[in-house]
Amino acid sequence: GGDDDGDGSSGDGTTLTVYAAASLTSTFEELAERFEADHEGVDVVLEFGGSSDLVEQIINGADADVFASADTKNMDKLTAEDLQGQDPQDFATNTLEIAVPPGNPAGVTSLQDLAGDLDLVICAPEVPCGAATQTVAEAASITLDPASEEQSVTDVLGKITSGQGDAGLVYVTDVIAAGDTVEGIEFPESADAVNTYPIATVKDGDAGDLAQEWVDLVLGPDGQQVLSAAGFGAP
Amino acid sequence: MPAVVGTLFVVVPLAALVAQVEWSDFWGLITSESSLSALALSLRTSAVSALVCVLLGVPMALVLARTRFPGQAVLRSLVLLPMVLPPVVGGLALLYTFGKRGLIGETFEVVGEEVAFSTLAVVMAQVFVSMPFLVVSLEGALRVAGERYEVVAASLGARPTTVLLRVTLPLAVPGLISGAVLAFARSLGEFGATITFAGSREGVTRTLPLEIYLQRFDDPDAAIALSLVLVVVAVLVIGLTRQRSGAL
Amino acid sequence: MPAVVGTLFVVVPLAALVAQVEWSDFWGLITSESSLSALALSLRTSAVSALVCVLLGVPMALVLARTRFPGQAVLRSLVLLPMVLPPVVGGLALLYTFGKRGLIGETFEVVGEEVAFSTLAVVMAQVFVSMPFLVVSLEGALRVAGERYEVVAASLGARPTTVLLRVTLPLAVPGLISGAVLAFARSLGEFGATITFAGSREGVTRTLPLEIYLQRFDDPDAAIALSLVLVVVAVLVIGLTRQRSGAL
Amino acid sequence: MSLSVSFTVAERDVEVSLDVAAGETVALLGPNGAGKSTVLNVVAGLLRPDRGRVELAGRTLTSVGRPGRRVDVAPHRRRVALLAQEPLLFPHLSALDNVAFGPRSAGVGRAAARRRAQELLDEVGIGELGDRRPRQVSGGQAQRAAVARALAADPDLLLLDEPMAALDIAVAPALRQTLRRVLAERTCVVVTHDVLDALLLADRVLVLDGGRVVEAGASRDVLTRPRSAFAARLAGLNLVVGRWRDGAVTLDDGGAVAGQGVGEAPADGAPAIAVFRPTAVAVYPEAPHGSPRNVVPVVIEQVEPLGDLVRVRAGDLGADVTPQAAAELELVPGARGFFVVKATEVEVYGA
Amino acid sequence: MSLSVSFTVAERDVEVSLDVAAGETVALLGPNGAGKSTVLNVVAGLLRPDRGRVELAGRTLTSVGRPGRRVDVAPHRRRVALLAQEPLLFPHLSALDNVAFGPRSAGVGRAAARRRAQELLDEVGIGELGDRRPRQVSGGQAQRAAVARALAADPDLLLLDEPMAALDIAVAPALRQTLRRVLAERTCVVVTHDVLDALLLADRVLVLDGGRVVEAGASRDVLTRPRSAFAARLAGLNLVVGRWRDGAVTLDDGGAVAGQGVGEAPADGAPAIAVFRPTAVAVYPEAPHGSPRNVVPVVIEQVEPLGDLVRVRAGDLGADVTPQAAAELELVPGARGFFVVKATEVEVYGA
Ligand SMILES: Nc1ncnc2c1ncn2[C@@H]1O[C@H](COP(=O)(O)OP(=O)(O)OP(=O)(O)O)[C@@H](O)[C@H]1O
Ligand SMILES: Nc1ncnc2c1ncn2[C@@H]1O[C@H](COP(=O)(O)OP(=O)(O)OP(=O)(O)O)[C@@H](O)[C@H]1O
Ligand SMILES: [Mg+2]
Ligand SMILES: [Mg+2]
Repeated sequence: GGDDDGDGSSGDGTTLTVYAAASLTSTFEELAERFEADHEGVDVVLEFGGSSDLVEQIINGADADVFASADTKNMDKLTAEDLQGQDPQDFATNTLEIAVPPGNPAGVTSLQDLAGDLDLVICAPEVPCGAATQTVAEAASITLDPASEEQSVTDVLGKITSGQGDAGLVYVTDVIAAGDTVEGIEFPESADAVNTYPIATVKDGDAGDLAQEWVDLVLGPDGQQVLSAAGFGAP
Repeated sequence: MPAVVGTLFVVVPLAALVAQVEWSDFWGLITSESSLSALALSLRTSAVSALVCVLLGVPMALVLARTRFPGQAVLRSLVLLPMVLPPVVGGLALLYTFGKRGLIGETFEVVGEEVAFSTLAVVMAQVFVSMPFLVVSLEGALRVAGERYEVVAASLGARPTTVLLRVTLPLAVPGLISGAVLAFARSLGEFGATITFAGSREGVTRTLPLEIYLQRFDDPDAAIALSLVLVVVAVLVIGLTRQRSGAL
Repeated sequence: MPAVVGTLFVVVPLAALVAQVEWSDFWGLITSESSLSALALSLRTSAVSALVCVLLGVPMALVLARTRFPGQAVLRSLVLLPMVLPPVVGGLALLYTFGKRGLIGETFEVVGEEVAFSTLAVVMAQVFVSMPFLVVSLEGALRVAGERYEVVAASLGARPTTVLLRVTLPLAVPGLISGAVLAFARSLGEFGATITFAGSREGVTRTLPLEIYLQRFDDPDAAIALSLVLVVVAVLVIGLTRQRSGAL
Repeated sequence: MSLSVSFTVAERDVEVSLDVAAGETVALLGPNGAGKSTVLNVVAGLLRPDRGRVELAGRTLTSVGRPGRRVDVAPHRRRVALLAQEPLLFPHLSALDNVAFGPRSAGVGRAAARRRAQELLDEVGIGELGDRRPRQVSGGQAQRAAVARALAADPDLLLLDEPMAALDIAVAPALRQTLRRVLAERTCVVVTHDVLDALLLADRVLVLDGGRVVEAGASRDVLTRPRSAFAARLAGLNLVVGRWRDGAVTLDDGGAVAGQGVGEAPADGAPAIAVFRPTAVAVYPEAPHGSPRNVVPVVIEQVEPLGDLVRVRAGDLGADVTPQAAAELELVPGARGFFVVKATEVEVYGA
Repeated sequence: MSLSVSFTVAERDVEVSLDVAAGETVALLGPNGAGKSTVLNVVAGLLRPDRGRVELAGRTLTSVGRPGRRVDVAPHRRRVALLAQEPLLFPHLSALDNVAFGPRSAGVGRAAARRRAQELLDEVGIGELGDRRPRQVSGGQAQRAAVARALAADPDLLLLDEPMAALDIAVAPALRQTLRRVLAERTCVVVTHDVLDALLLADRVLVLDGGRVVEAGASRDVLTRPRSAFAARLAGLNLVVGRWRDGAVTLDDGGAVAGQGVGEAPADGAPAIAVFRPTAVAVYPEAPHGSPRNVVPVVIEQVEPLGDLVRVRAGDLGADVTPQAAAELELVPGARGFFVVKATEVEVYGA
């Protein structure tokens, strides 16, 4: 095995390990810089991934101090194992948006257009964004005939940026993060499926109070400002 | 001793996997409609992929093993690359090539339209990642078999095609079979390139590994049960082929 | 002809990948701190994994190729399984074994604490998926080399260890080298089992494929640039080994 | 189908020139490591010489390190069949199918090819082993099957590397006869350690030693009057050519040499050749009366030392005697005497 | 180190029993496919018989299909060295290291093992090829290296399958002498197609045919008075044992047989053996005066047909003559005459 300095040093309290949903990548990276600036000598280690992967890893012993999930379901898995330090708190919301390749080749303008003859890419119902997709489709009483049901937002986005799919349903924040590689189209029905992001410290984390300070930062004005700049809604 | 350690290192995790299964639900889980359709799709596409690998890979292995030309070493490395490339990147490469906006997909629109989100795309992804296995395995067998018998055959007046069909290939059959089995097995387990290039739609592109991956979020028991199905299928294929051919 | 089709099918997507690179940013992308640390980690862990595969795999291949016992066919299938198992499932299996709540991790708490999500875990994941490559390749070479020379050596009065060290292994060297290269290459490209079992922490467990995966849609240029680095490293390793040994 | 070869393989220190006329059979003799297999491998295209040229029936098969275009025809395009020093039977085919391989490749129908193959297997004495796989037959049986396979093919040039190796002494004479018949109209180069093979199969003999041709010429000349040390060691045979009548090879001048027929006896009146070693020839000043059938009056022409012995020459015949005998009998050129050889020491072959 | 073998291999229709005393060398003769290699493979443990038993120096190596525990000792634990029909030199070691392999395995130091190996390579005449790889030497050279390697090892039992195959005729006599010296104190089974090998290397001869032992006995008996058809075809030699004096093998009774020494000449007065074929022996009613050095007065004891010929026996000696000669000279039991044989036809070996 290699050197284990990375996780070994977490014992000295100068490292804060944050497990966060992949959609939080850019915002948490920015917040980590502020946090490190405010806490001399503290090193914030961010680990991004699918919320279910992350919670699985924490349950199996990963050294996380904070867990920020993209849905309540995976946070519930953490609490079901009684691994939370403080009870989870919601810190952001996210809503769906239609993503189309630049130039919108299929001419999509509304949710109803997605029922037409085009290559639609959505998340599978088994994953959070897919569940949300189902909700809005039911609310709009349309039947979607997707070309592909992906396992993550990233995969949906990938199909759109590459032009393989004509339209997809992803989160607002994803469209913003993707820059000009996709175009976003808002639709009113998105309000029917608001996704809530909870955050919690992890029991027996090595970082002590730092973990709670991170949660406070995210919930505080600075955190909320960064999040809303990335497209997240308030909790 | 190290053999035991090595074996345990592989076998114990598999046992741990088995230990996780809720046997009471097992049958229900693996016979659900989506599971069966994923299994069927996986078997079908893997079989086709293995076949395509044989059709395309045999000539490639022959060229690599039996001819010499400048740049051959480079070509060999290139052909083997999909083995080391993370499958997701392989899927990206396919997307850039055969996707709607890809090199070929854009030029020949029909190709792009036809391939996207189709079972064909699944097969292409599987072939891309599996081909090197067949080529390596067969090229090795061809090198080992050597050219001695081919030279004998040729000097007995056999035309190259006769030599190929009656001497080269029969002698390389063990390598060919084990290569085909490896290719089939690799296709069966293929995930990254498929999800990236072909997407995931039940009955069309959602193979068993994709189904497993998907179920993982929702129903880990189902995921594990399906993994076991995959394991059993693979063991059967490998075992049966070995038995029948003594190869691999 | 089919050889050309086959080759093109592999080479064109690779070319398409290269075509996607923004050469102006290329150097910057691949020399960023995170890229370099991922590359270094990948090379280090893959080298260690290949070594471990050799140490554990050689005895396994010997046992499979040179002994006969009931259940050997089953054992062989089991050893080859990680090759067909979707790597993510492999990672899960490892987690169920060596994780904090795993079979072994729970019993020996130290193990559970130390292993998961460390660089050691990366190596374990890589060894798990790469071992079959070494075993298959070496077992094939051992079978092909046959026992004839070993019998001669034994009848000249050589003890089994002498036979092993002076006859069996030297004769199987090409198979051993190509097996080690395959294992190294497979370790280099390993993604699914690593992310599941070892997580993804920069400098500790985030190998190049994980970095690529992470970057793939956020920053596709960086992902492709890194893929190219991976490809070049792999080509170099495969090419150099072939040249030096004539093996593979 | 004439063959012309001239090449150098520096690594092995072999430098040989050799011509074989169409339909001719040439024997390569020489000690181990002389370069015999090297010659065959170069001609078959399995070994590329450092420089040299191989031409068969006007086609250039190899041309390396010489002015003009570099040529190196692939082995399978040479129409040259090589029976190598190892049998190399195709392991996945039965013995019969191994032998039938050549005819099948030449487009002969399945049934006809197998019939031909069966004939040849019978001829080399393993007709009943046709359906065995190569690893199910003994060393000598495999060698015979390999010979049959080479004979069944119909190449422009046949190269045989020790075709009689590993054969038991009971079958060797019969196989030699078979080869003899088959090679009669073929262009062929045969490597052998047996002087009888050279004599009976080959029109001409080339003796190699240390990678060089040390002697070449018609088989009879080389074998009856060897000049190279190696050839002298194995040859120096007496040959008498005539017609087979009443158990003897009869000369036109009425002389006759009684002997033992080898293989199929020649028909009465058919051309035949009698072979016997000079060491088997006794020299008597007076015609003795004893069991030996052959007593030939001679005038001694030449007496020369040959190693420990003395060779006494008269006409085409030679007798090797000890120096003591030569001294005692005053065997000097011009002396008269009788060459006596037992019929049991004379082998007779159809010519 | 005595060997006792008795087994059946049904698939090959081989059923053989064979005992070799400690220090004894036994030659296996027989046509191709007789089962000679099968015997060696069973003894070496490479082939499992359907039933049978192999015991070496009291250890049971194989016991199958018999009452008691089933035994099948692995080949490498048998302390039996097999020189197979193919040389099988280790391809990754030089010729020298191939030969040094046995001594090294027996714990001999590197330098000493290499010295011993070099000696043996010199002995088989390829001392200068020590640093070549096996694929860089010729067929005959490889065979010699394989022989040297088998001799360098120090097994309880040595099995040699056609050790003289592929050797040129110039080297064969010298190698035969070497083998002879080395095998003198060893327990050994040697397969050969050459009657001289059997005579000079072996104490006893076993003739196999069709998978059965058809004749067995002391080498001299089998070779001078063969009873099986196969042995008769290749043997029937005359042997005279005495001491080497003045270029002749001298008997105690004062008689002497002049001959040509083969290999190293025996020392003056040392035991020697003279060998010559009955076909080389002429029969005269009166002592003739001619070049032949050996003229032995005999009383004919037996006259028997032998194929086309007639064998005339007198004491230990035999002469093969044509029926015509026998009739003409009235060779009948009781008749007096002279056996005449040229010294050039008599080979003399140190005994
Ligand atoms: N691959 C090689 N590299 C270098 N030298 C070689 C190689 N193969 C053979 N030689 C040498 O070349 C010479 C000629 O070998 P060749 O095989 O032609 O002999 P040969 O006449 O066929 O002998 P034999 O009667 O033993 O078969 C020998 O001295 C041999 O050692
Ligand atoms: N694997 C096998 N399966 C069946 N029969 C075999 C097998 N190998 C050899 N035989 C047969 O067994 C008999 C004995 O073979 P063996 O090799 O012992 O002969 P040998 O006396 O060594 O002959 P040679 O002089 O040709 O080497 C032969 O008739 C042969 O065809
Ligand atoms: Mg040779
Ligand atoms: Mg044999």
